[in-house]
Amino acid sequence: MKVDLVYFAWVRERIGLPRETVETDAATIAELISELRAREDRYDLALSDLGAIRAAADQQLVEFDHPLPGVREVALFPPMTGG
Amino acid sequence: MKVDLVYFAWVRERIGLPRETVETDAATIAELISELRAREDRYDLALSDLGAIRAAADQQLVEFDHPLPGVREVALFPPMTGG
Amino acid sequence: MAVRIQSEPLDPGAELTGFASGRRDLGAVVTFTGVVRDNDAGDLQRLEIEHYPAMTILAIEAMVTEATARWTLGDALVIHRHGPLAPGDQIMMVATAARHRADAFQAAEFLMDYLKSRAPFWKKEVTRDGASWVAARDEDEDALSRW
Amino acid sequence: MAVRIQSEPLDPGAELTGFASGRRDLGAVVTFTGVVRDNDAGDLQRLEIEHYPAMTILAIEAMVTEATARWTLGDALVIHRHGPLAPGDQIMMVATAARHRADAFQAAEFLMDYLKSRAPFWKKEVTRDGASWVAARDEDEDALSRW
Repeated sequence: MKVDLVYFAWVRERIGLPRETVETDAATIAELISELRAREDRYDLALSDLGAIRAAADQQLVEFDHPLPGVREVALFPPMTGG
Repeated sequence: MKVDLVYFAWVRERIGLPRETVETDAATIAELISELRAREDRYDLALSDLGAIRAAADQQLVEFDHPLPGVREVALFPPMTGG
Repeated sequence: MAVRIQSEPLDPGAELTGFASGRRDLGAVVTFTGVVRDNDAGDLQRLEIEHYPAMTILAIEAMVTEATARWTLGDALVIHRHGPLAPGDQIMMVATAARHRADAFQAAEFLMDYLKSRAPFWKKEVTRDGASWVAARDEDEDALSRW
Repeated sequence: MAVRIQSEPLDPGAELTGFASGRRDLGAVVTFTGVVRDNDAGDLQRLEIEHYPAMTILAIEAMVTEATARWTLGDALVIHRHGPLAPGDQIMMVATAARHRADAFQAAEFLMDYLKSRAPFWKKEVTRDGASWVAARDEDEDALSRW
């Protein structure tokens, strides 16, 4: 399946692009992240510490074990600092 | 000694005047209030329920057992409703 | 720090614009504005606010001093009106500014709780049917116990 | 109820003037304004705020909906800026209006706590020496546990 990925803040800077579309069979967001980390060092650098990353599936905050099938857009970013 | 008395809200309305100066030998504000209540019905009506009255001595909130000697102005009024 | 008692109308927006302006060290500004609510019957003509002029500013300044001792504040402002007010009019406002939001929020709530029950104001509601003094509420007195 | 995300400057005074105006049933209006604080070295050139446009308004509207479920609110407003800001600039504001002050204060604090840690914004500090992302603070995350 195709999934749109969007990155923010230092996740975006380390990966080097703000969005991309990937082809994946990952069952969860955690599996998707593992696939990304295996692709290139810049992904590994950006996503190695899951404690420093948050994920959203179709604009809703989710845990990493969230199922991927059916999700159109996954966002990966550092903890939010609004306000 | 002479003491200035000031009244507010329904205490003022029941007594019928906003301020007056009285001559008293009362030792405390409670004694002063007893003297006032003995003077006329309108004072008795205004000051009979001490639970509904608050007192200030020289612009500071005090208890009724506050000593009167040395105080120049005593204020009597209902519980405050600011804000 | 400033305390003002006035009969003139209060413009909370303009006050907020001027409050702590130009400060680069205060990340958090909180305001509270009190507005005259209509009564349940919807027939409030006006609210008349009486106060004790010789005591009012002294009492509120003591509250502000206490607030600045309890929290780290960069600035504080209290404005309270007296005289006749109509439903929808602004009665009073409190503004606090601090580095962090917790100080600004808590100081503003503290000042409000004390203003409700310890600042020498009294409110009279005037309707077609007559006038009556607003009674102090137990829950306002109880609110002081949390500080 | 309104949520706005904008890059344009924010005028909290003007917003407060327009907020819940003309209402005779809301006795209490609370505002919080967040201001860009200079850093400790005093050399902050600007703060750059990035956000996730597709998610931001959805996330904040969900917070406002939750606040209106928990407290009796007559109105609520959240405005948050993105893009470059200078020290002293207003980043964001929250306004709440209610019959009674406790609801207005608590809803405003609730919204601030959630905006800090659950609205998709990220801040980058730019100084003469370079740029760095502002880290989330444990105490901001901990603040959510009280609700």
